[in-house]
Amino acid sequence: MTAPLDHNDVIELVREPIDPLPLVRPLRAPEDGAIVTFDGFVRNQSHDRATLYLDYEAYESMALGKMREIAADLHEKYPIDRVLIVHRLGRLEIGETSVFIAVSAPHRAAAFDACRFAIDTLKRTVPIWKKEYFEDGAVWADGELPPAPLATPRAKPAS
Amino acid sequence: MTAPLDHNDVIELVREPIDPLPLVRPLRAPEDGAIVTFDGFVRNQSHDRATLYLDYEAYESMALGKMREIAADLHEKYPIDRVLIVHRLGRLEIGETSVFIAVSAPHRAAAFDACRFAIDTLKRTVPIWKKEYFEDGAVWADGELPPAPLATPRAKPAS
Amino acid sequence: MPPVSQTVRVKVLFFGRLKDVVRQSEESLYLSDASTIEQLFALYAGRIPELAKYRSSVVASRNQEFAAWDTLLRTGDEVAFLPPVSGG
Amino acid sequence: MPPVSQTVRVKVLFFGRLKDVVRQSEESLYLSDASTIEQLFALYAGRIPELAKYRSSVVASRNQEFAAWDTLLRTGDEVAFLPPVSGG
Repeated sequence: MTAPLDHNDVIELVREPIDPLPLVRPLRAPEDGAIVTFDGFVRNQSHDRATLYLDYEAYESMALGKMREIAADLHEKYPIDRVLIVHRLGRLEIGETSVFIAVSAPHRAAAFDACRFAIDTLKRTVPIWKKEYFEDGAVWADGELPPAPLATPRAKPAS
Repeated sequence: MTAPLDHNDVIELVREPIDPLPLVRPLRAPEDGAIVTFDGFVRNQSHDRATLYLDYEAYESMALGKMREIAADLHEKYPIDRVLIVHRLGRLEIGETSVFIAVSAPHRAAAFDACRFAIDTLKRTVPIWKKEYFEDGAVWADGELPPAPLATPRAKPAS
Repeated sequence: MPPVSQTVRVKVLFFGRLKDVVRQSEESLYLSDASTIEQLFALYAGRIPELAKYRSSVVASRNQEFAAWDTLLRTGDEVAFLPPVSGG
Repeated sequence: MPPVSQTVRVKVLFFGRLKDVVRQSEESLYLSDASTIEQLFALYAGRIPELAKYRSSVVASRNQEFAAWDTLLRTGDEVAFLPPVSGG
């Protein structure tokens, strides 16, 4: 089930370079006072090996659903205004943005907490994978195993 | 004593509108993977009264010194790359940025922690004041009294 | 052993390193009526023995939601096997 | 009482609501040799009684550093009286 997108949030998977400025501008409402952004981009090394480039792939329909769920969670947990989560797929060069998150809010604490919760949760639960390309080969990056239900709920025996 | 500015940090007081994009771009080094930004801007109300505009003033020499100290502290406390702190002075309209902070780092946790420490510390310790203008008058905003030494250090009596 | 009853049609997806191991990303197939996600995975592990060693580092989804291994599959389900995620 | 010995020249700054109360933002003046920041503030509070009620919500700085009220002033010092700050 996909969480509905309301609050004018923007949740996207893109294949072109991410340009943050036009994305962030619409988050700014007159009743807001703070925007916190997180820009995650490609580092030139991983575990002390020089990275050439990265390639991101996603289970796109599920990734979008999980990103929308994160946005919906943020609105439940924090007094915020709008959420923007954009993740890029495909080949990314050093320094290019892979994920950009922005949260607007009347006050800064909620904007910080929500932005951080968003990226932490995205990294644990959104089905996106990156392959790291080095001089001497490529590896799928170590990642985190998302939490999944251990067993389907069953009717309890009557007591 | 003013903390020295190294690490290519940018610490500024300005009187013109703050344009974040050209400020943030130089923070991005090949060994970095994260930039967190905080944009604080003028809300349309304060304590349920409609704000018309704000006017910021500073004890400029001391404010710059304290902002540089914050940047120096960040480098001591967190594994970060560069720090940008820009505060605007003078008259600001609703929605205009009063303070913009950005921190780049190899990893996101340090960038988040440092950015938040920067704005929290700025609000407590940097000598800047804002006057809020309403339909029916103007008031100096409530603020925080910076921590100051309680007494000058004195030589202890020989024991 | 009776033939598979072929009453449940599912779409199966593999991602990341699992896709490399299975050498395909997507397949539709028919399963016996009471198949679980666990049994579906075992079916592939029977074909591709290397897959079995990933079992403990895989989560499954059904219709774009994380799902328990004992989930019973129904016709039209989309099942995906997901290695540890590394977005961001 | 002997006249002020006028050996210590300081610059005094007021900001925010204190500037409104004192009706000036900056002044240079001469103090007796052993004056503290506390005594300097008291001098202004003697001139402008309203200022006294702000004493508990003021911090002082000397040469752009926060300073204790018992700090002895030296010639050339720049002293500022700062109400609660509200930048950001």
